[in-house]
Amino acid sequence: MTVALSGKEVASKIEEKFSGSVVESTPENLVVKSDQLLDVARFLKETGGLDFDYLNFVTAVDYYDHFEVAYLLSSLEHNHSLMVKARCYDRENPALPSVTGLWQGADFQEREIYDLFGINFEGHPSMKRIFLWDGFEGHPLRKDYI
Amino acid sequence: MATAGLNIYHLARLQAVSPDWPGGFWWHWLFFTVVIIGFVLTMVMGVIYIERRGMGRMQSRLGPNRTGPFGLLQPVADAVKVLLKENIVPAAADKLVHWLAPVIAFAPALMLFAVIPFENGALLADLNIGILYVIAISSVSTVGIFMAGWGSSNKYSLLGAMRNVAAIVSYEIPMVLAIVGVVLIAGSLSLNDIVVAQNVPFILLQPLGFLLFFAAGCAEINRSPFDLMEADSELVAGFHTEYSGMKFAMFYLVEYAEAVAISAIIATLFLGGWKGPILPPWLWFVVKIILVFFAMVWTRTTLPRIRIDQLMAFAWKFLFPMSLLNMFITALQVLAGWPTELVWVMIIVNIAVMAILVLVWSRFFFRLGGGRVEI
Amino acid sequence: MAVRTEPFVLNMGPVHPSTHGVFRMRVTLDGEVVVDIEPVFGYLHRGIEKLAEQRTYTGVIPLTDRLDYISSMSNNLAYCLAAEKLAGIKVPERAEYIRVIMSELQRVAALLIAVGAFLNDCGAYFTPFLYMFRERERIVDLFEMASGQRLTYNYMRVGGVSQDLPEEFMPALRKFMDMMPRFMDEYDQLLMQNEILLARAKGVGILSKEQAINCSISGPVLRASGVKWDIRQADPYSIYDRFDFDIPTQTTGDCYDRYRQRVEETRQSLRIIRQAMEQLPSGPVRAEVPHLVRPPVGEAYAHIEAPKGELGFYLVSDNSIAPYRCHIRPPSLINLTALRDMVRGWKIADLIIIFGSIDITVGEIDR
Amino acid sequence: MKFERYGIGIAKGLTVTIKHLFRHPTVSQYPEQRLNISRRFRGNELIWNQEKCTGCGTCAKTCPQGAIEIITSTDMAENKYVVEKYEADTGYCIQCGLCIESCPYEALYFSHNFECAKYRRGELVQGKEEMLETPERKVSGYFYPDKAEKLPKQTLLIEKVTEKR
Amino acid sequence: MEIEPAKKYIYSDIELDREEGQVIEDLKAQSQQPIPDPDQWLDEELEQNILLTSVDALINWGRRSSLWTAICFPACCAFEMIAANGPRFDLARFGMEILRASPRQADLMITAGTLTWKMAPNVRRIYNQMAEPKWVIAMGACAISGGIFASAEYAVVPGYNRIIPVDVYVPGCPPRPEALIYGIQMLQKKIARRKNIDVRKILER
Repeated sequence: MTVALSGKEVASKIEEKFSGSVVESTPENLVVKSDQLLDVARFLKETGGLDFDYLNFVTAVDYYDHFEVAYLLSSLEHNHSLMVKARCYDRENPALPSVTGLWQGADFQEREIYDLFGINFEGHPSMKRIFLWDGFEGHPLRKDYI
Repeated sequence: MATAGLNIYHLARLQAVSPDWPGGFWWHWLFFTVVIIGFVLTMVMGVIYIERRGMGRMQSRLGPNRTGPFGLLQPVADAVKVLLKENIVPAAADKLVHWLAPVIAFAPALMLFAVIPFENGALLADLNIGILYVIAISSVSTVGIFMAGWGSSNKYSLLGAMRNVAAIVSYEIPMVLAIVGVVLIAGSLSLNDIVVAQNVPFILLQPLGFLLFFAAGCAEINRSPFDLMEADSELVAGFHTEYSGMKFAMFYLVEYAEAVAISAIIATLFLGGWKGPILPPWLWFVVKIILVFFAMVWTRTTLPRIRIDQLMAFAWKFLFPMSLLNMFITALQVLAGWPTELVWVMIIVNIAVMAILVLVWSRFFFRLGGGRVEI
Repeated sequence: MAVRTEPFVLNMGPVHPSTHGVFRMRVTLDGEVVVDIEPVFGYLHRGIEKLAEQRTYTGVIPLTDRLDYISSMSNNLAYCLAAEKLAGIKVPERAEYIRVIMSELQRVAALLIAVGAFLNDCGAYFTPFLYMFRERERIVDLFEMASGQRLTYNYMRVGGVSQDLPEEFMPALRKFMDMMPRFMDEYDQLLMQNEILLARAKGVGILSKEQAINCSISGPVLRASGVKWDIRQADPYSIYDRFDFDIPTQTTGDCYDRYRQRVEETRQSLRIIRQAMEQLPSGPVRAEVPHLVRPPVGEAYAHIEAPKGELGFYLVSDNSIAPYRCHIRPPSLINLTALRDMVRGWKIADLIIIFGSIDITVGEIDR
Repeated sequence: MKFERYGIGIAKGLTVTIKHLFRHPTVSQYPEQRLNISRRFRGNELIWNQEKCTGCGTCAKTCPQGAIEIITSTDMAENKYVVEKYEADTGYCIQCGLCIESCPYEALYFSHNFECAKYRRGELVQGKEEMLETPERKVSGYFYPDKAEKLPKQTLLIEKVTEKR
Repeated sequence: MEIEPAKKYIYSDIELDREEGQVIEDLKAQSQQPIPDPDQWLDEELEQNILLTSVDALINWGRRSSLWTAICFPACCAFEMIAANGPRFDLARFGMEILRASPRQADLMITAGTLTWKMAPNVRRIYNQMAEPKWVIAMGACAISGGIFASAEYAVVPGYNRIIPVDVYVPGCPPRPEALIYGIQMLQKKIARRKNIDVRKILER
């Protein structure tokens, strides 16, 4: 059975290294400051005992005032998982660092989020629309689309 | 046109069918031209039907059975439909080449039948270099196919045509060398003489030669597993992607006419041509053609397709040395004096030689695959 | 002599016989050698995630049918698990068993299609595909008997399944289970050891273990690369912890291994079905669920081992009758991440079979 | 020495295909030989029971598509709804069956018919009269086990013996 | 063969993407109204039956008994289409098992699946590439009206008849293989009544 790690425990570990990077932590997930996302992600992937080597999925949720991008990380070795979230409050030009350098599996999913939500992932090798065509106006999965 | 002169010389010299044949050379020529065209067209329709029904049954389906009795008129319906379809020439195509290609591809397929005997002496031209003629003519249709690929200005067509040219150039050589064994035993290049010489079908005396020729022949006419030029899971429809209507019908016809031609040649060279008991000779010939064609359908239904570089490697690293060895061994046998009374011993010896050669060669020298790109 | 060559771009798809639907690749070729590919998606983007936000929780189930349309039952299951997790619904025992039987039958059917399509891509002119399709047809008969449709079953509901199995279902299933291993043996005989297939598929398109994990590959493709990771055992959902089955793995991670992997997984699925058939209890098949489900505010992620890999539904609820957000983790899309690294340097014919061995469904990629 | 790589694999495959040549094909020749389809088959038309229907409109509300259009008026004298217009667009319906499951008065069924192809798009819209049960338009047993029992048993491919000719 | 680093070959396609996007937008703007069904022949039925010549009968027989299908299988219905081709229902009985991968050689387009706006120009192109005479069968709810996805207006075309004229509509989601065969037989009936040689015109001359 995959153990869902408590966000609070992992948050304390992260706080030791990068203080102030965790915005909020609940037993289910932890929310990370968007500018330190990449550092935390690298920490989570490379720290012994955590070893989050597998990125299950990346997705975004539109909460009108902010976008919440959720990363579900797993470790195939220890069989545990953790949901990490990052928020971005800018609605015009939302941006987050890309994690493709750490988990290549995020490649298409980040493009998908860019296409459907308009969140720009900085550092992604080819950030362009994936499902809809070039020249399409708007981002359909935003709650205010149509 | 040296060959043409040769043709006429031989035609004039030889008496066809029987000594009391009415009329002279021109009657003979006209009669057989008509016969060949009729024969090829009927056979093509027949083999299309056989392929579709046989393949259907092998795939646990039925195949066409609604059009006419038992679906026998299916090829006719196809022909009626295809011939009346709109003829599209792509705007970017090289018009002249695009027009000429089907004709150039189609002519050699008919010409091949000029030297194939339907009965003892019943053939358009009993050339004394019949086999060479077959080999030479059969590769001409490549030109047509390459023209089609080039003239369509379509990348898939071009890739298909390039593959076809590469395949034909490589497979001519093992094909010729595989025949040499037959020629050595029969002592003649004329197809009629070869048939006459076959007291025992040469498939038994030349099992390795038969396998090599069958493989090379399949590759030459692009039947599976060597159907790379129109590999529909890779290249859409290969060289005739851009063809429609009557011109496509020509290519469709060429595909099957060549298959019939190669089947006829295999039947002539290895299966004893028109020879056989009870039935009339021409019927035996047809039956044998259909048998060989059925083997082609059978392999097409079963086998996956090989890759282009493996196709080349197979020709140069397997078929070519094997056919050289086959030629060498046969030459030794002939040189040592062919023991006509011990035919059955020779058959067993030759089959053993084939098994050993294939095993040893594929064990120690060449094996396909292993995750590498040949070349 | 060095021949100077120039790469050219071949546009493969969206309508191409072996792109399994409307997938498109811009392939840069040097002669016949693939130097680069760029997959282009979106030719079947139907906005399922958007539509799910406008439907009730029950109304989303027909949408999930059309995600990966050759394994509709698995999609139904994944969605229902997520919705039940979100709403805290307990599913009756019999329904759980029926779900397991259905999703494993569906796995057999989908893997058969995957194998058949792969062999078809290798160039075996439709024969293995049609044989596999005939076997799938036998399974589809069973599904049709239970649900009334042949492809989009819409059989599972939040809190169980829509109707109980008809009485003639179990005898038919038993007969199928008796016959299936024989067919499987025959198909192994057909092409498993075929020299041409070995030459084509062995050692082609190798995906290393590390890269498979890094690219978030899941399902048979991951296991063919030697990673023993199956959600049915790693994170048992439904009642999978009650069954005894193995997780086959391969070593190399080439096309042939992926093919073998699928065949072996089919056999394991049959094993699970046999156990579930014996243990099937009687009782209700649907929990008491209100007509319009209103889960509390929150989020839930449920994932299952679908035939193609990890299929997950991430549902966010705002206590209304429709999901606030419904994200689908599509195994087909994510499994394609490694495609570019796998095909570079191979021939165009290999591109086809490597792509075929990943086994995608465009409905799931584009959603 | 293993002979697996020397033609044995090809020979095995060839035997499988030649065996199939002599087996009975699994085809059912549709227009003449009809399969008995599933008793629960969700046909391409809806069948509506005018007597049972109260005009509550649950079907139209449940339909994830909005393919059912129902207009009712109130009959004050008898204190019930009168269905004025009841239309289903079969070209839009996806046969999910949610309307049938949700009908509280058991007034809506699937038909057991699938031969509904039309030459015109407009003909696909089912009016009120075309939704009534007739001998040609049989009721499917989807969600109604008592109706299912009246239908013939489903033909299964698994019953069809393919081994012998 | 050695492959040089990836960067060297990356194909610059931003312009191509824009161009394709423009094509899609143009088509979307053009096709807001459905193309009317090509069904005049239904009304002229009687007249045509009298004037059908034997040549016409032969041509129509050929055409209707060898309908080769073009490959255009975007989505779910493709599987019922393959099932119809497969060992249980076997469209090959009608001489239809040849799936021409090249649209140039096909007569019939069975539109099995949802059409999206991104796909629409390609389908239009395939239809244009098919040689005359050609027919279209709209298979399934998505092909007829957009079906379950019709409300995702931003991406889905509500029915193929926005893009190409449709001859026969086969409802269902997806239709059973038998239903598809029924639709094909309806199309065959339609072809059988087609007039290829206009006798009246010849007589007038």
